Amino acid sequence: MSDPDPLDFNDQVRLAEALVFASTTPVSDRALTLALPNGADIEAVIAELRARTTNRGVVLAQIAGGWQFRTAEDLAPRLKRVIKVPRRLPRAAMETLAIIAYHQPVTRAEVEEIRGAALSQATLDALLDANMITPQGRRETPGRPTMWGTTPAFLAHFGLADLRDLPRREDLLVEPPPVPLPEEPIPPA
Amino acid sequence: MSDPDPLDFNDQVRLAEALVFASTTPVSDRALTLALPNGADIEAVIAELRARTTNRGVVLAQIAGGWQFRTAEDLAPRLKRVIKVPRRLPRAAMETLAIIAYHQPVTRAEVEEIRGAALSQATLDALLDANMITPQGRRETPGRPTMWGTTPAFLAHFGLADLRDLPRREDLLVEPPPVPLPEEPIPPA
Amino acid sequence: MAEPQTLPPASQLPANDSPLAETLLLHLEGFEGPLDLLLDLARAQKVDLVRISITALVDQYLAVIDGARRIRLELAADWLVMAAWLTWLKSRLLLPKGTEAAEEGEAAAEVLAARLRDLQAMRAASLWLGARPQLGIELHPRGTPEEFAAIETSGISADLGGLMRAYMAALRRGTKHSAYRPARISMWGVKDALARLAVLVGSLPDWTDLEQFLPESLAGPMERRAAMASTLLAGLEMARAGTLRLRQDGPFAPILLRRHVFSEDQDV
Repeated sequence: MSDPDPLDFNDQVRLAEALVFASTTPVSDRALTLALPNGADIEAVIAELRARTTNRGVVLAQIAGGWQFRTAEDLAPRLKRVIKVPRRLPRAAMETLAIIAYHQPVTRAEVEEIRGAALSQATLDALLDANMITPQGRRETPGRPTMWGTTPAFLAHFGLADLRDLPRREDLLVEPPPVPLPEEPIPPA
Repeated sequence: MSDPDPLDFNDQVRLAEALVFASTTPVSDRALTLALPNGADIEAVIAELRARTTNRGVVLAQIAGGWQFRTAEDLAPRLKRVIKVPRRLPRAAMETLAIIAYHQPVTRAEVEEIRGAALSQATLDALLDANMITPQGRRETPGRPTMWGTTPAFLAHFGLADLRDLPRREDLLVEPPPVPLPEEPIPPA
Repeated sequence: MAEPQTLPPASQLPANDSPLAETLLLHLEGFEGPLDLLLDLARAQKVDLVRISITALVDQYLAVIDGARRIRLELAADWLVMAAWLTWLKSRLLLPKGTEAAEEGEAAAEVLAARLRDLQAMRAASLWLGARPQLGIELHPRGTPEEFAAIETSGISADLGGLMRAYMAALRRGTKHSAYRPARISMWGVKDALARLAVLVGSLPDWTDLEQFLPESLAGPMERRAAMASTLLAGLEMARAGTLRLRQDGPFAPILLRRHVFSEDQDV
């Protein structure tokens, strides 16, 4: 096989760059495939694009099953001074979000049981307003309660390519200094 | 140098790049001066940024007295072909659609009462155009007002198998406001 | 002083009202619920959550609740329910090993420890998420999506989450216009009972069971017991006023009542 025409390849990278740039949401490989000429090597195009933006003010990131340009992490403190940023989610909302992320699809009653506290309207509103959670059907149990799950915007917000990027539950329980956990909990004395 | 905020030239360019990228409006020279360290050579920073984006998929453009990144003009026709940006329903339309979904069959006057706001013909038309709602006969009261309900396209759009799959009202609201509502939305006949 | 997030060990808890007790109460209000407090107490043991001493934990929790009740009697029910359950748990854990009740206690302690680990894991997950650079806060996406892409509008963009937000917003706006109505309390009060008794008693010739005077439409056993208590109170009140007489033939026997007829005997 002959090497691809370097001019063509450059053109493909430019097109991919423009496509990802123009969009405010992550662009999937599928969308790139549709945009680029037949037979284009998406992986090579992305690798080149990534190389070109390395160490720049705006970098390419793999987010929520797609590609997105976002400002470089180290610039955050300097940008904070000039760009108005929204408030962070309060603690109760963050904990509820973590529970939904790990246990989805999960009902409100289950979230409340894990937290050992009622879920307030303010928390539910904050998570819905921030587009972090969405209804995911109903559970086929008496009362058919609504089940909740996280949105693609949740992944994008926290810079996750995938739900599998969340740390494993077992790893979360390790507190510094890490103590190896036995297989079975030891009954209390 | 006695600069209180030393940033090397490359970092100045990176910061300018991030700022222009993230800003929702064109960034003026004045805004750049405020964001960059005292004594930064704005012209040199802009010149470097412009050089870095020459012949790329995204270029630096001077628009309305400020700087903004735009996709390269020669790529526009090829992007148009691909990016499909669906229309966002205006807020009034989304609210009306949600009320019709939960309260169907429902008259226009009832929707207005629940929303606490008048329902414009444009909103109704937008929902009809999008094939989200459909007339469902008339109510046998004085004036015989048209009753509205959702379409099968509505269910398909929101990924619902059935109207009974809409999230329960009590899962959305801790204390539902006093609005008369059947226990479950009744599927259209 | 203890640092804001941790509570003093049980041995240091105040024996009476004191500035420390008030701090304690403020602490209590900072917790999301009993489980949240238990987790904090467990972490204060500074051992792996797998090895926490449940009995020590129970003692600490009960001491905190006790301290809080001294300053404010009307502590939320869930704190007290947890206290009652933990008291039960402790009584089981103190039994000699091998008995059925002791095993029951150990199983319950394991369930509690597992719930605490779950909550701990989720709290850690929330911290992990919170520590990540967040979009729109530390990192920024493209500020201006390009409009040329909007040429193709072959459909609408809306998801279920958006529909829910819209519905909640609409209902809120709609109800803003109506007057505030507090949630209706379905309990049968003494006033209700007085009114009902006054109407019914006149029509009854002989001793009648108090239960006969309860309203027909009671939601559940809780409401039934409340109505029972209110009706008894109303009965006592009317007996004092001389319109009624009450009788109970033995402990836990049905309480009977009838109209007081003045021409009759005057026995007590």
